[in-house]
Amino acid sequence: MKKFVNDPRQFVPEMLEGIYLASDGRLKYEPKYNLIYRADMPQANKVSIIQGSGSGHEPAHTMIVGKGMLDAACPGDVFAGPPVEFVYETTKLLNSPKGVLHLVNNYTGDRLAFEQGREMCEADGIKVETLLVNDDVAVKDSTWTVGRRGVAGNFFVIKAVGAASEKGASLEELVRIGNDVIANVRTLGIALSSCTPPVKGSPLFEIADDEMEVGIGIHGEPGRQRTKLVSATEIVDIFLNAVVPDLPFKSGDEVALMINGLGGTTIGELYLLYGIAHKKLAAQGIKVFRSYVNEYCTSLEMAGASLTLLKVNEEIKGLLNEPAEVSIRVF
Amino acid sequence: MKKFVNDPRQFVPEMLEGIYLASDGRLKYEPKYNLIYRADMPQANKVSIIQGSGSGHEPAHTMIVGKGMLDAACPGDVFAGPPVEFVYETTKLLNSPKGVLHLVNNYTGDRLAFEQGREMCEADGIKVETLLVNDDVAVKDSTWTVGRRGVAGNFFVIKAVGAASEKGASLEELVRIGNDVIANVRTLGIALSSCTPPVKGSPLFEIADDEMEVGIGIHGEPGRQRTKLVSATEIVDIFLNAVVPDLPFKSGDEVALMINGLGGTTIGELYLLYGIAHKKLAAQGIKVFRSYVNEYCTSLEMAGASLTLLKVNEEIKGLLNEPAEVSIRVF
Amino acid sequence: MAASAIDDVDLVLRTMAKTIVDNAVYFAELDSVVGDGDFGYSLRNGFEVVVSDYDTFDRSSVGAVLKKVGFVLSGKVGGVSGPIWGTAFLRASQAAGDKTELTGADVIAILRAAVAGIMHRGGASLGEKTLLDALVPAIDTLEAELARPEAVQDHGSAALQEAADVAVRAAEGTKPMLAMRGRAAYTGERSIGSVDAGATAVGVILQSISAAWREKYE
Amino acid sequence: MAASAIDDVDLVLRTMAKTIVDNAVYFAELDSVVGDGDFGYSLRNGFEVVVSDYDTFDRSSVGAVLKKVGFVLSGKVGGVSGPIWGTAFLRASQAAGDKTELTGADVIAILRAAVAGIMHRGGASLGEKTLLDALVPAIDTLEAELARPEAVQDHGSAALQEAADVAVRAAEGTKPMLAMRGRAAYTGERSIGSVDAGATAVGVILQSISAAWREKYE
Ligand SMILES: Nc1ncnc2c1ncn2[C@@H]1O[C@H](COP(=O)(O)OP(=O)(O)O)[C@@H](O)[C@H]1O
Ligand SMILES: Nc1ncnc2c1ncn2[C@@H]1O[C@H](COP(=O)(O)OP(=O)(O)O)[C@@H](O)[C@H]1O
Ligand SMILES: [Mg+2]
Ligand SMILES: [Mg+2]
Ligand SMILES: [Mg+2]
Ligand SMILES: [Mg+2]
Repeated sequence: MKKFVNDPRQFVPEMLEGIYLASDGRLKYEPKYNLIYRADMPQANKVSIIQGSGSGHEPAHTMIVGKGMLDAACPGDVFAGPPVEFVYETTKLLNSPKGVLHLVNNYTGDRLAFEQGREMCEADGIKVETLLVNDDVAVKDSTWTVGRRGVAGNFFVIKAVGAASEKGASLEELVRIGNDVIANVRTLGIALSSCTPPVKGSPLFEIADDEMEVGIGIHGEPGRQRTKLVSATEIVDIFLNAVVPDLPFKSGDEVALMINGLGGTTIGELYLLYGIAHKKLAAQGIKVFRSYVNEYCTSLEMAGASLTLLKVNEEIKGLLNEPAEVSIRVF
Repeated sequence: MKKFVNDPRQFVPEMLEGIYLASDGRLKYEPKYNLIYRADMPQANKVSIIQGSGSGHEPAHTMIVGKGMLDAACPGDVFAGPPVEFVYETTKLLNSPKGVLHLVNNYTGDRLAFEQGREMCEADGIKVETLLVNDDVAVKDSTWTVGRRGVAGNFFVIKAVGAASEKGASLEELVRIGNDVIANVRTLGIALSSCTPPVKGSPLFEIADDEMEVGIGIHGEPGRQRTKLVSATEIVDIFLNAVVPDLPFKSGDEVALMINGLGGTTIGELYLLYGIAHKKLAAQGIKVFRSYVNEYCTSLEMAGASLTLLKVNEEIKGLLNEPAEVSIRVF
Repeated sequence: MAASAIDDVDLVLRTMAKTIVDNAVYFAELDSVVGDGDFGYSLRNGFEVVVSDYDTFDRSSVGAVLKKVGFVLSGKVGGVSGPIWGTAFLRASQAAGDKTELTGADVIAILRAAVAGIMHRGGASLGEKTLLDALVPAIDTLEAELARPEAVQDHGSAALQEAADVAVRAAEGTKPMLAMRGRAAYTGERSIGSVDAGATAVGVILQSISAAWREKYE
Repeated sequence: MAASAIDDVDLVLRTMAKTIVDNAVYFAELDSVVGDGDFGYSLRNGFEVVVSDYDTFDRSSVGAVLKKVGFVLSGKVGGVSGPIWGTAFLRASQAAGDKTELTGADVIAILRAAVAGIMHRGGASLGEKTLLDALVPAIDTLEAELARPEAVQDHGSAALQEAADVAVRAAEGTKPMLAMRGRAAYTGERSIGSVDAGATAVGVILQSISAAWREKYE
């Protein structure tokens, strides 16, 4: 395992401590619950927005805690949703009279922890609402009872509700806005390599030198199919042929286009994919309103990328353009 | 080679086109010279700041063209400085009455192209100054006539002169500021894996599963030594023991601390290293003024990291805190 | 199985906890075939606390100690396993109440309550390739075997062994099933052909408990 | 080597360009031992344009065509090689001027000008493990051999072959040297033991040119 790590079981806490120390007082850290939260939260006049989910998807979601984004994150171990207690204690700590919003990616582990945590909080009289993110088109709703997975589209949900809550939106408004984003966002991921959770110490799966996994899950779950690695242009076709008809996105639509790196792929390749996708969408009459090319939701050091389209309306455009303050610095 | 790529020889142009298309009109692209530049430059009342260098280090430096950072970038192929003509044509196109600043990382190829390009520009009556970045402590000045390499510290030079030039600084002031940053910035890199230039199609070097390369160059050049992979804490000791005594950084100093990913390492690991380094510096009385944990200067998909310290004074602190606008989006 | 006291519960819980800690890597390997490879590690996060702190737990009643275990799991175990196993122990605790002695029928009632909790929390039914597919047939067997007169003489040793064997066979029987729950569900058809990690773990745990039980009572 | 016309220059330049394009991968491999593995690819970017567009170049004089090649290299070749080879051709062009016929002495003067350009631009001296360590001894040999009367008869074929052989041996001789220039310099002691990529390329190119020359004149 080629990682910068001490005791692998301390990987998550040591990472969180780094996020805390790098924040220069803007964030607080509660090691008991893997909890990173805004030093200026909770506030009486702002809904608190919380996400749990597993670790290993950084910068999602511990590194996007900040003004205009998440108010708190209480991740579990690498690729494991948080224990119920983390959800309960985090929600209590961040409780606001305006309520608490749970952003949950649609995985059974995450859902169960947040459901049980919410029950416990409601018994304490805390007002909680939940948004379930499920943008991954690789998984067909009908086939499995567990529904679609939440992947990189989660970012847009956070950005929209984070911006709206900064402007004073009520819990009910946030639920409406969040569900509007969820209804209009679709993602497909493709992996070129596997990844190694620190505690496991070896790759999650094997993949040959000339293969790729289409529809990969962000925890290394197998996707739609294993095929031969093809050219970047053909890969963009695979992305668009899966994502565009799913909503469907149509000529005349305006979209946010995200090319998200899964961890091990260079940002140069991501921009290369972006350029091809941008042109192909334009040829279909779909206009990119705003571009997102970076790592937003990774699977550790997995080589690969996902493409996300979000159909935007005036309200969502306004929210995406709002400022935010997160840990990660580009400059 | 597990990359998103079409014809490997078109990797750089296709990436640059992606950057251009993602910029929504903020950038222009001149394919003849691999040139990405600000759509609002040149300006009569602002020095133009240009960097060349090789590709493969993204986001450096094509993706940090923007207000408050670089005004133009004309990279060569992956790991090769630009042809002389790129430098000449870029400088002519960006020519401003206030002059043009060439930011050159200290590699023979880059230096020669910029020296010859500058000679050609000066013959045309263009006012040009040059800053040579050479922050890599792995290379000892005395041993080789070529001097130290420029690595991740380059970012701080760009940020400082970019911010100052936005505020109207003259070419001479920018040279002073840039040299002040260069005199106070030091870096060491450690690689855990090799990397594969698209055209080469195979890894630049071999490295065993339990080894790391201390003092790696950002083009895969060997470093100070090949050793066994050790724990994150021991690695931070190696970083600090090389970097701190070099300036030297002393108790009472304020610094910018950068943990830069070389491409294939997760940002979680980078924050883990950050936390350890932050605490060890504090124990030595060295205070972090501002943290930088991300990919700033990569070697394609190489797993590894570098640590950069910049000793800051009030002027540099002010410049680092200035806003900027670059292609890459965190939100 | 005759009436059992708290120290039988101690034996079962300690053995279970130690078995899970010892097999964490194995369980995680099983989960990485079609799941995400964290199952054993997640459970270990909770059960290693059970191992290390067991002596400090309130053991004034069976319900008390089961509740404590349930709390530890809810506090430490992530993924599907935290809520599933945590709920199982909390429901078991409610069924046990303040009893300090358990009849065979009590044991079955407690286990059935745990199963109901798992089904309530996770929404899974039999045949969906989860730990239920090993646990439920094992409980059925235990109930039937405990009803036989011999069970009184050997303190239920044979019944328990039979239940453990059924669990192992039932876990093996999850191979042809299509995963409908947890992360494995996303693999669809590809989940067919490998055993479910949770079901296999149930078999391993029951075998350990049975061995410890026989050592004590045979 | 008797007086040569433009078509001899054409032969040399075309052969050189084709050899570089054909050996790009090999040269890059050599550069990846202690350098950064781009040497052959960088040169190819320029010389493939020389191959494809040669017919369109202004060949009214030796100086004109050398200048055009120098411009192509400055426009297309990055890394150390662009400025080094570009400057070499531009200086050679100045030395050749508007000549359309070259004596052996002219050829040597042109090559010496190229070497001076390389040294001026890159600051390297002999013994620093660069292409100079193959190029300079090869030119020395060519000069000495062309001075022999036999050189007139065979149009310098033997002299050129001898120079090419010296280049190959000299390239081999860079093995024990410590790299002082280019990216290889950063490797310090580790650069000892492998040949310099640029010097080896000079040997390969001269061998190709010599073979083409002999085919024409023997
Ligand atoms: N909904 C469910 N109900 C009951 N058991 C389940 C359910 N989902 C998964 N399981 C069991 O949990 C095991 C996986 O646990 P774990 O790896 O912790 O979950 P995750 O899917 O979050 O990674 C599976 O092998 C299965 O036996
Ligand atoms: N300063 C110099 N002067 C002359 N030749 C040099 C110099 N530096 C390097 N070289 C030659 O150039 C070759 C490397 O070229 P190239 O790979 O294009 O350069 P880079 O070091 O920029 O990657 C070396 O093998 C050497 O022969
Ligand atoms: Mg999991
Ligand atoms: Mg190079
Ligand atoms: Mg799992
Ligand atoms: Mg090179």
